[in-house]
Amino acid sequence: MIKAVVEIRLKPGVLDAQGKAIEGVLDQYDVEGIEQVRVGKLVELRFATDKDIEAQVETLCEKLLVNHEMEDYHYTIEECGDE
Amino acid sequence: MIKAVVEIRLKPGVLDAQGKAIEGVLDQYDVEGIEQVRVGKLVELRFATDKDIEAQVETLCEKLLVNHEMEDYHYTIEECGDE
Amino acid sequence: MSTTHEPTPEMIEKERLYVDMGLTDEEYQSIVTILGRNPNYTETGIFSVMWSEHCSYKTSKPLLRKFSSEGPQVIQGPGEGAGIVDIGDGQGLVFKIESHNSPSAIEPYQGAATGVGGIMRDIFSMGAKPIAALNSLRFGRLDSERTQYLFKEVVRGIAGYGNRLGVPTVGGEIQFDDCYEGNPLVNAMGVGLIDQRDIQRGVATGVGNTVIYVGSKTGRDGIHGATFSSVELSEDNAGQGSDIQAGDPFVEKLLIDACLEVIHSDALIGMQDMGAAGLTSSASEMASKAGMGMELNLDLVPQREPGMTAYEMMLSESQERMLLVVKQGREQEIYDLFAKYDLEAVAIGKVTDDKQFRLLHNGQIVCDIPVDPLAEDAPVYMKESKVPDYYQEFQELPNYEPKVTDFEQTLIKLLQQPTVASKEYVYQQFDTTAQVNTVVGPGSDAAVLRIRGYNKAIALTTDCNSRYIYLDPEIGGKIAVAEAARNIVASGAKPLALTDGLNFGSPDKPEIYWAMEKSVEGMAAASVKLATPVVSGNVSLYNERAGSPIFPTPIVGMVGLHHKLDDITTVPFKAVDDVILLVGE
Amino acid sequence: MKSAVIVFPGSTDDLYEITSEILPGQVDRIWYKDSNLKDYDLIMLSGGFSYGDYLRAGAIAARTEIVTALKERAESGQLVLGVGNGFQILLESGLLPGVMLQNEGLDFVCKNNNLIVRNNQTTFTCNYQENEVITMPIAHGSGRYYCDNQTLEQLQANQQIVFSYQDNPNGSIGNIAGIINQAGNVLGMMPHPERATSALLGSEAGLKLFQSIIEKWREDHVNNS
Ligand SMILES: Nc1ncnc2c1ncn2[C@@H]1O[C@H](COP(=O)(O)OP(=O)(O)O)[C@@H](O)[C@H]1O
Repeated sequence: MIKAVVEIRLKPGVLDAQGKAIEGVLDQYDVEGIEQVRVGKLVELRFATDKDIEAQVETLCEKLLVNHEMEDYHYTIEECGDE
Repeated sequence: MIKAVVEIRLKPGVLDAQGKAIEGVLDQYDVEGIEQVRVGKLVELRFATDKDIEAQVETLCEKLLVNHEMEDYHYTIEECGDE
Repeated sequence: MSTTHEPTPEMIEKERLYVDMGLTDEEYQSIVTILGRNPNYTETGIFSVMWSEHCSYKTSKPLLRKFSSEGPQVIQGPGEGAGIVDIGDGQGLVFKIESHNSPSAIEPYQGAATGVGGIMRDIFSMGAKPIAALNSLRFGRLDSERTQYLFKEVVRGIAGYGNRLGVPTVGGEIQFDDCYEGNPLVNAMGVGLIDQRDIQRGVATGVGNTVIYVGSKTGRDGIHGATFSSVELSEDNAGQGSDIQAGDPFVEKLLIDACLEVIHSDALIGMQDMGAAGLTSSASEMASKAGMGMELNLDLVPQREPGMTAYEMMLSESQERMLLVVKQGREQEIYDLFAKYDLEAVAIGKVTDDKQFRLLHNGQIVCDIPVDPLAEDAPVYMKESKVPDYYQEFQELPNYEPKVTDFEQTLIKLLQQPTVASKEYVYQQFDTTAQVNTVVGPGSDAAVLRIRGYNKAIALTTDCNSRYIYLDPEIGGKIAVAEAARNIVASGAKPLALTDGLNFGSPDKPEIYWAMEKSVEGMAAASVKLATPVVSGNVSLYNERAGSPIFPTPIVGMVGLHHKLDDITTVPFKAVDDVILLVGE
Repeated sequence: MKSAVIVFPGSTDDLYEITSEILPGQVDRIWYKDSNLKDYDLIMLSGGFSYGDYLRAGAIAARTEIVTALKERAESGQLVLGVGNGFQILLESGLLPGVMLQNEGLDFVCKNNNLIVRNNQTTFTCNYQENEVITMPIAHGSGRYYCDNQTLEQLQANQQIVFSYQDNPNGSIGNIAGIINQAGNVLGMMPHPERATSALLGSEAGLKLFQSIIEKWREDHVNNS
């Protein structure tokens, strides 16, 4: 079975409200030296086929999954078991 | 500079409403053979230090970023430029 | 972009770079006259946003003068962040409508969300507690894919932001029509409740007093938003991308809570939100209104990204930021108050008495402009007005008389029109009962909110049928005001005052200017007749895409008062055998 | 009777303002940075969007110091009521079992909803009839209650499901709208009883919840004196 993992991130200049809120409470945890937190999305697509995977992922990213005004994306395709 | 990328996914049995919604509209796009869509989160932590990175990521995942009743996580640590 | 790569004053003049920023040759020349020299890049940018339609109303001013803002109930007319009317018991209602059309056409979720954020800052920067939000939306036909996307995302954006503020969204209106394809309208109305003694004004008095910056850091968002919203959308400026303004309703909620606390401190002199043209307009307007000058050190401005230039900082439209002027020596109290809400407050400058707007960056003076001409001497244009051909034609047509044979089918067809159909899909996503005062929410004529602790309530509505206005702007303008008033009256309240959101195409086209003129005249006449003065408003021009304008869409937001709770009337039939009367012609 | 409402950054003041009008005695508004929770008869957690609902609804608030203090109070038997976001915080803090997910329909939903009172034997619900159907507004984007089967069975067996939806608006497992802990002193619910306290606004069904608490408190204090 094949799965594609699409990572979707806010473009660098775009305010990430969630990330900022997490940064704001880091000092309550025993961590130091974290300078920046950014929150993105992960979309996992499982295919029942092995044809045109890449083209399909591209289509979906271009047309549905990604807001191109604000987000960049990047994906990987991998074989996976029948989990 | 070091960054950690934490992938957070809903546990297999938990209904993913967002994923289901995407599955529901797939036929409007020129894709076929996608059997399942799952949506997760991607949290990127940028460190200003290179000490105890792993321990800090673990702490944050255990204590804040992940709800263990419904989510699993997985992270990678990588060197990155000063983007 | 760094300072060293900025065009020199000479290049700006020679290559007419000011044109790209929205300034005309004559405007540029009068800047040179004001300064007695060529403006540098930062100064040119500052003039361009302050003299944009959005900030200066240079085209619409002559029309806005036709509105009356007089009335015994008026506490604050146009000129401040929002208007205020008296609702008795020492209380006032603060309200205003504002458009966020071009940002919403590009990024509908954030555009609509930040529209709500912006109007709410206008409300609480006056010292009022935001108690309600309304909206007025226009989209193309719902069968287009793009429209469906815009519609869904705009609604989600309003919900995502408004709900997080704990402010109920209690009403609105939506119209779908071809003319809005590619140029949707998103107008948001904010309503606040104030104790009259708490009214704040955005002024910077007292030489040496400290200018404090509060809220989110400044990023490169929406640079040139104010001028952008005053130029026509064309294909190539429709998706410039990474300067999208994104909102953070969480920070805004904290700002509301903190600002409503800080107004009780006698260390506070003045407060204004950083809206369109951000730091530039808030700072220069506060100084100009007070008859003072201001000096800011931009190195102290909290910045989200490294290497920002003075130009970028001054023109940034990053959201959720406020500017305060505070008595010298009392800064720490103010820092402490905001720290309680986890908000950053920093001193970035001081009030001066030389009436100059002076900015320092990296140890250099990067801007030195006399503040009054900047804030008040924007040019005013009388545009050419011409009756459009279509109007003449329509006038000659006989009145249309619908012939209905099958009433049931006709009724069903009417109800199927997206513009007429139930808007439950929309308002079910809005928190309509937050704050626990909503007597009548969406789904009726006007929304009704009780005023807790008193035997009284208020009614709120937004209305505008832009088809009527297209067909006959003057009568259509009257109809819009009258419809709003009828909605208020139908809820049992007495209409008090209104706010207007004037959305039009390019005023450079005489036919469009004519429609602006006529609809304003119609609205003005009706508002005088109904004793509902205009206390605030907003203008959005150049709503065109590829040369094709929207219908003239002057939106009316109206408020009314129920002198007692018993006066509230609701829509549903109450009992079997009750008599149904039809009143009117 | 002495009550408190804990308010986080982003919480609303609705619960505080309304309960100040209807509960006898003092109601304190406690900003999350002050963690003195000692002698209250009832501690409430407000609705709204603490920390903007970022990361997960209630997640960040649940990990503040005041919630650690709250856990101690709850363990010693103090009454705790979480409404809306307050319920989400109780789940995220582990004071109640289960989690809250995004509504099945993905959108925020605000409307009046019918609830069934499943357990009227609790301190919070003794003024209701068993299986009474009541109307209360809901207003949430993440109100889909979820837990594993074992937990669900336990909740059922122990009568911990206090309110359930008549028409499930969000996809909650078992139509769950509100649950109580095993000891019976911590109640979390998504519907807003404070928004159902006035006939003018459409429902008074929430009043009985507060009256139940008051009555129980009076009983205890009459018996003790
Ligand atoms: N965008 C919106 N936001 C909130 N409520 C809305 C919106 N659009 C319509 N509504 C509500 O739906 C109801 C019907 O709206 P509308 O069709 O404009 O009615 P009317 O013709 O009576 O003015 C009104 O109560 C209105 O407040």
